Amino acid sequence: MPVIVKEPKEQVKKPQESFWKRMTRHQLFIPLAALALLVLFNLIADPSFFAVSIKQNSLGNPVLSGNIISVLDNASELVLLAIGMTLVTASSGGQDISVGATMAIAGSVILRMVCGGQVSADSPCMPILLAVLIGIFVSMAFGAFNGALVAYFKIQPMVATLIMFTAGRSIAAWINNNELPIMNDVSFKYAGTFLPGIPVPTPIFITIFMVIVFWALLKFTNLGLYTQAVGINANSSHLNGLNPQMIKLLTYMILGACVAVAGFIRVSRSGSINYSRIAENIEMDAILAVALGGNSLSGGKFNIYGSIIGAYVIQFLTTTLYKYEVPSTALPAYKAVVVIILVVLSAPVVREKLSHMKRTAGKTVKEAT
Amino acid sequence: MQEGAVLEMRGICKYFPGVRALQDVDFTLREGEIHALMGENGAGKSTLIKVLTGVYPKDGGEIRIKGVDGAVSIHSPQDAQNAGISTVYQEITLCPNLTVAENMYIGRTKGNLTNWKEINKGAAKILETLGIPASPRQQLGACSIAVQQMVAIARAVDMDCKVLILDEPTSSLDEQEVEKLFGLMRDLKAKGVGIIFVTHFLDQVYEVCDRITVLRDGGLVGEYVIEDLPRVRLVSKMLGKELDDMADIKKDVCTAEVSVDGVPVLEAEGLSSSAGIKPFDFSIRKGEVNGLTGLLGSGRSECVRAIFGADHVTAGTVKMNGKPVKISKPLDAMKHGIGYLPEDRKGDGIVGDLSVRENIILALQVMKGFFRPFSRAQAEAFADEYIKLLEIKTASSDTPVKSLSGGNQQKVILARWLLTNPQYLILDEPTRGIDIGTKVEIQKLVLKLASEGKSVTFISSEIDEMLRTCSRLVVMRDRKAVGELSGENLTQSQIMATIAGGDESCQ
Amino acid sequence: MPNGITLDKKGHLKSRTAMSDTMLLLTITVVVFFVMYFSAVLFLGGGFAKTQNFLNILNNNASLIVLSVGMSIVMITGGIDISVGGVTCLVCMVSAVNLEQHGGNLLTVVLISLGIGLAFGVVQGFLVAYLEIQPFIVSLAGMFFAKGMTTIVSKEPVRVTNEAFLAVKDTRIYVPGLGSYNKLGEYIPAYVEVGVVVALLVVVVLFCVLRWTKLGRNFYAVGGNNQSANMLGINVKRTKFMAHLLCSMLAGLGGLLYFLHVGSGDVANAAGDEMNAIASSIIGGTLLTGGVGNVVGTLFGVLSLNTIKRIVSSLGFDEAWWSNITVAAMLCLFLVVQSIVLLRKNKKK
Amino acid sequence: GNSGSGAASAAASSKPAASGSELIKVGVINNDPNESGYRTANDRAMREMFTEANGYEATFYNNNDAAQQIATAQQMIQDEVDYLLLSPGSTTGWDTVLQDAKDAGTQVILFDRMLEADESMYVAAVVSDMPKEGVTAVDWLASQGLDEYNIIHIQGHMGSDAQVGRTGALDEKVNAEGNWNYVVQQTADWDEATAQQITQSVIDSGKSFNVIYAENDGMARGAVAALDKAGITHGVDGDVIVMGFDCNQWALQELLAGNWNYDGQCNPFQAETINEIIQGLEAGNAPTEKIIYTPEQGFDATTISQSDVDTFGI
Ligand SMILES: Nc1ncnc2c1ncn2[C@@H]1O[C@H](COP(=O)(O)OP(=O)(O)OP(=O)(O)O)[C@@H](O)[C@H]1O
Ligand SMILES: Nc1ncnc2c1ncn2[C@@H]1O[C@H](COP(=O)(O)OP(=O)(O)OP(=O)(O)O)[C@@H](O)[C@H]1O
Ligand SMILES: [Mg+2]
Ligand SMILES: [Mg+2]
Repeated sequence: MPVIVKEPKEQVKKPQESFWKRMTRHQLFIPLAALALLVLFNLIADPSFFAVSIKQNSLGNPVLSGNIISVLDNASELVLLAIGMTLVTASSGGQDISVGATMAIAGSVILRMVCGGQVSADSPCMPILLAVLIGIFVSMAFGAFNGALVAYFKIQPMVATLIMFTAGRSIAAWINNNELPIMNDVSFKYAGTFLPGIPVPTPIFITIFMVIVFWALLKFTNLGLYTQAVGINANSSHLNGLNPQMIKLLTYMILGACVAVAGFIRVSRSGSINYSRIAENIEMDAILAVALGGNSLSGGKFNIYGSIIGAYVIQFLTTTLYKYEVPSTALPAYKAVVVIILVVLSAPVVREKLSHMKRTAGKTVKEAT
Repeated sequence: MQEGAVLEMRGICKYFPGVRALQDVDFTLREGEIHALMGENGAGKSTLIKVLTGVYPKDGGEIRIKGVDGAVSIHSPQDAQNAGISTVYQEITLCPNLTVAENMYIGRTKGNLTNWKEINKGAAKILETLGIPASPRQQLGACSIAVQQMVAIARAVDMDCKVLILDEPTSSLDEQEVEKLFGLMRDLKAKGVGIIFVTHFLDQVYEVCDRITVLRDGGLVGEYVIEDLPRVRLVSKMLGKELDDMADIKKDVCTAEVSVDGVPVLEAEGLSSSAGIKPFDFSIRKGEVNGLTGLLGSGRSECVRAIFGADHVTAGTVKMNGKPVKISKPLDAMKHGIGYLPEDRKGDGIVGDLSVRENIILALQVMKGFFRPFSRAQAEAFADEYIKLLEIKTASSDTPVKSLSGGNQQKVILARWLLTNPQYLILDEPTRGIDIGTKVEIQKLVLKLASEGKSVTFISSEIDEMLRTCSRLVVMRDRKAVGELSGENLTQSQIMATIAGGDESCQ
Repeated sequence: MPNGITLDKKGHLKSRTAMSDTMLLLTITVVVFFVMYFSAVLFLGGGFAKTQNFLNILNNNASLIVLSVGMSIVMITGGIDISVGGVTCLVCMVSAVNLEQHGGNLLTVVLISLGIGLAFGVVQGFLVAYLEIQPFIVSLAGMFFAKGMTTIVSKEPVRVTNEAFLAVKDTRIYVPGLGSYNKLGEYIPAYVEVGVVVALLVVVVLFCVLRWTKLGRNFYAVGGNNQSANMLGINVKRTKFMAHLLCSMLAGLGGLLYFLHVGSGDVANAAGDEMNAIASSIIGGTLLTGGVGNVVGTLFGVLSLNTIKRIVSSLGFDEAWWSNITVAAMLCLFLVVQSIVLLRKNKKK
Repeated sequence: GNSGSGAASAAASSKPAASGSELIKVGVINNDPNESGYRTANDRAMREMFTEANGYEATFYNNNDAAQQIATAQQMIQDEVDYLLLSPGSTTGWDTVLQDAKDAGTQVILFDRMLEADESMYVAAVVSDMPKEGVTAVDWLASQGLDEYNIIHIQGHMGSDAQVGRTGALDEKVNAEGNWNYVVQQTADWDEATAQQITQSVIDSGKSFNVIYAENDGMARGAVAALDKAGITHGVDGDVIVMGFDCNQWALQELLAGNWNYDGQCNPFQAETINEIIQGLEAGNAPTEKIIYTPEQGFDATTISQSDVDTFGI
């Protein structure tokens, strides 16, 4: 059929860029560079930050201990939330600000079930796994509520989830019958601390497991393609046989599941819950993680690994600041400064300007010679 | 500056990542002329206009404007307005949440306060003179696309400008509206305004323009006085290939014989949808190309959307290959081998930020299922095949589809549906905003598909295009099928007569 | 705002112009507020029957009104600013420390408020408008920074004893004819605080700005579609910058009003007010997607939000979580109603 | 329905004291009972006291949010309660409310927490003596006779009554004694997880310490979780002394089991005293003292008994 004969190759200039330039343009460059900078800072300021020692915990288990282990351990909840948040952001172009509140609900459900409705219990009244599954189910139901508002009533995500943000901890109070339950059995704390005989904190394993699950989901299903397509152009997705509403709903439910697992880790750390305080402001950190990972908060294309690295950057920063005894209340101020620097550096406008400057600088050098 | 020129661009360059959109382009616009800017899809017409009006910063070259010494620097559309350039961009660029009147005046009034009475009065006057059926106080988003387009034009022509730019303003206007626009353009021309006019309709070019500048692949081909450049030469300039004769293409196209004796692939009875289409019957045979024609807004799109299940179907039955089927959502239709290329490319077609590759495989992937993604290699093979087949101009299959020019985006969507190998393909305005070379390509493709035993429904605003491809035409008026033409009835005048509907009372 | 309320007098126009989205949502809000308040007066009586009760809602929320109005403006341009609560808190703390420990006076306090607002506005506005960073992230960092700075300035609450300040703070502007008798039989005239007057003034001024000035109309245009606005010759960047600047300045002013109301700096001041401001704007008919909204609606949003809280506690739902759940339910109701109304309306055309 | 014209209510209140049949209208503004075991106990005691059976018509409102508390307090004043019982969520910002109460003839009694205002603005305050709690705890710690005190001090919400009182005593001692040092002094804002992170960070940095002074039970618990994780022994015979406040039942259990060393009581039962004050006022007797402290003590793991746990655990 060719009426028009010409080589399409000729007019398309394949960009020949240096390795360095391609690398700096990569989405993961900024979060990785931030992580590297934090590592470098600690190496110079006090290399003992990276010291890892093996100790015996109170149950007689050998356990690894050290700042770096704490970072990996404490980031777990945030990583899980960041993963879910990335999907929600991609599909709906907005964020779920109710994850902290939903964590309170999921944690309450799990703990309350395990405690059998008592304020304090010495042994689980129900298989822990079953309680976790129920927690996941409940949390997914709340996710579905958020998702339905977003998908079917077309309410902006932040506003839609403002509802659960406001009501979530109150619902948790209701679930707990206004009590603060405590689970004393050690086996309940395995997930938040250590499994007997294994020196690595269990949350790290859970995180790795969840990351693998999502890696597989993205690799072996079309979750990634569908959420991106829906997030970029819902109309067009609809005409290509997708059900945009369902997919949005699905991402909110997936986030719900992530939230429940995070909630489980959190309650399992101490065997107790204070639902008005648990995971306070974590939604903000989760959203930050997504943004630090180089993902657009207005949806569409995403890179889940960016968000994961973003989460570790945030926790690394927090742990570093704690080490230098920055007052915990002043922490946000430092965090804000670092965040702003990172997002400014990764802003497309700034990057363009910088590369432009480099180009003109290169030119003047050439002219000079 | 040249004698009599109002606008001069010299050596304009513009690069996008991996794309040379404009390279050393010169352009001169004289006082009181209508100057057509022609070129294939992706030739760089819109980019040139956006560079001129400060939407994009230019990477090289200079712009001069009459009355200003030296090169002017235009960094924003506002600068352009101040310099006396008023523009209607290719995509409608108004604010849907503001009123019609405000859309006409915002960003160009002097003073810091809005005098609502005055702008409503002013707008009402312009709307009336141009015969635009809208109220000044109406929210623009509530108007039809055509009205919005007219409002954009009204805004531009109302400005006291030296240069008026119209980038494909006629793509969603009907004939009368186009005529009205041309009248306006001639008036302005008489007043000494220079007009840049971009269109893919050759007839329109020869109807109103004085000069033509042709772009190809971001480079300047040349500037011609209209009399010196007959159609065939214009087309060959645009394509970059000397054509022996345009008639060849036509002949080529017409030789494809259409079989009309196959079994009905699809039969719809009493179909109606929530979009407001009245119950209609529709059928198409194997290997047939039929078309839907009618005036703008006559309901052609709604009709095919109902068949595809894109709108909520409220009544009717559908049979495919003689068996009743239920199509309530696009996926059902796709599973039954129906493909649908929507008319609103940007809104309904492309998935902008996804790559060309992902856009091409999207529909097939959805049909294949959630749990069975194509491997990367497979997807790349598909994409490369169709990029080559349809000659899609793209830096690579990884390029985001939104950075392709309009026509190439259309090809990507076409590729998407061809890849699903449908037995019945619905094309709603597949040639809108597409250059003539590609248009012919698409028409040929349609006929080729038909010859392979596929059925195609073709919708186009250009009647001769329909005549060339379709063996049967359904004429629609006021959201109703009012006639059907085939065989020797299939002539321009017959169609016009049916559309006009002499036998029925006025709408 | 009301773009299409008046019927067209011109005969040649075929149809009555439909109500604009902005006007429609405003109407819903106002009607709901009045229905709610009068039902409370009728069925709950007691305090609700007294004017002072209503004026107290204003007294307590003068600052929130100003914050919400600023929030609405940013939301109209399609952005968001969640730093306003933090800025308010920071302003209170810095002002209190200035008055108590550095011998400040009323003038320095005003300068501090506006200065902090200006600083936040310039930085956030620049980042959002000129570096094109998402407003959510920018203002999130702004909030973190403001809250963190507050504790750096002082971890402990600082109560103000400066007399000139207290004199202004305790000024009661009596509203003639609206008083009531207390249970000792004394006539207590109804009053508003200075902040209320300022807040209402702000609403009026900004109403006019949004309705009639170029800048105000540009806010709507940019929120409607910022690419289009650019091509219509509007300086989108400057408009966005101005919106954020205005919002932060209003947050600074809101901080001053908050400070005037409570008379102390405290880390817990204005906690959660960013969400209250967003909720008020939404209830007032501002859409987070931009282009639609109105400051008068926002005023009613604030009033509705606080009226419902009072009704809930008056009904005997005395646990904190009831108030949260009701607010959430009300928000939900409003959102769903708005969404249905708008979806319907857009489907019709 | 309690609407009524000004005159009518004036007549009603002209009676000197509410006798038998007439219920006393009280409005109770408290903090969120879900915050901690202490709060729950406090709220329960108030609700059990101010009942119709005891001659009260009470309206309750619980919320930590100061702005909400203030709004509701005003509402109650408008509803013409006789007594406003107030446990303020924040110490400042109450001036207007107190003035309104005075204008309306409503008497204000503070409980549990103080606020910053002139004494003339309220009739009485029934509160815990926080500085004394601190002193009791610090004295106990001093009596342990360690060679060196390396303390992780985890503070509550800065500026709260409890934090100021409990920090004050310790600060004084650390400043005065050469062998008392802070390894870290940080606020965890009453939050268990934050307390755990703070402690964890100290352990990870390899600093040595032998005392954890946490200003409530929850934070002590968080700190202990970090110790357990690193295998640092604590409690009786342990390497680290663990101190908490509030006497939650579960915390006292920890004491009994020897996992912790000390828990300072914070008495949540003020309802009884308030009742006495109100009855006195109704009878025309103003309380003799403005500030009334509830009795409190500290518990030592080596001496605590099961009956202590049952009696004093909340
Ligand atoms: N924002 C952009 N980013 C990257 N590439 C772009 C962008 N806009 C245009 N291009 C590229 O520049 C070239 C010229 O596009 P332009 O839109 O000017 O074509 P056109 O002549 O107007 O075509 P059409 O007739 O299809 O509208 C195309 O190859 C297109 O892919
Ligand atoms: N009688 C009518 N009353 C109200 N709206 C109408 C009417 N007819 C058409 N419209 C509207 O006009 C728009 C165009 O309709 P549609 O897309 O079906 O027309 P079409 O024949 O496909 O024309 P084209 O595709 O060329 O624009 C639609 O939004 C439709 O709702
Ligand atoms: Mg174009
Ligand atoms: Mg159509």
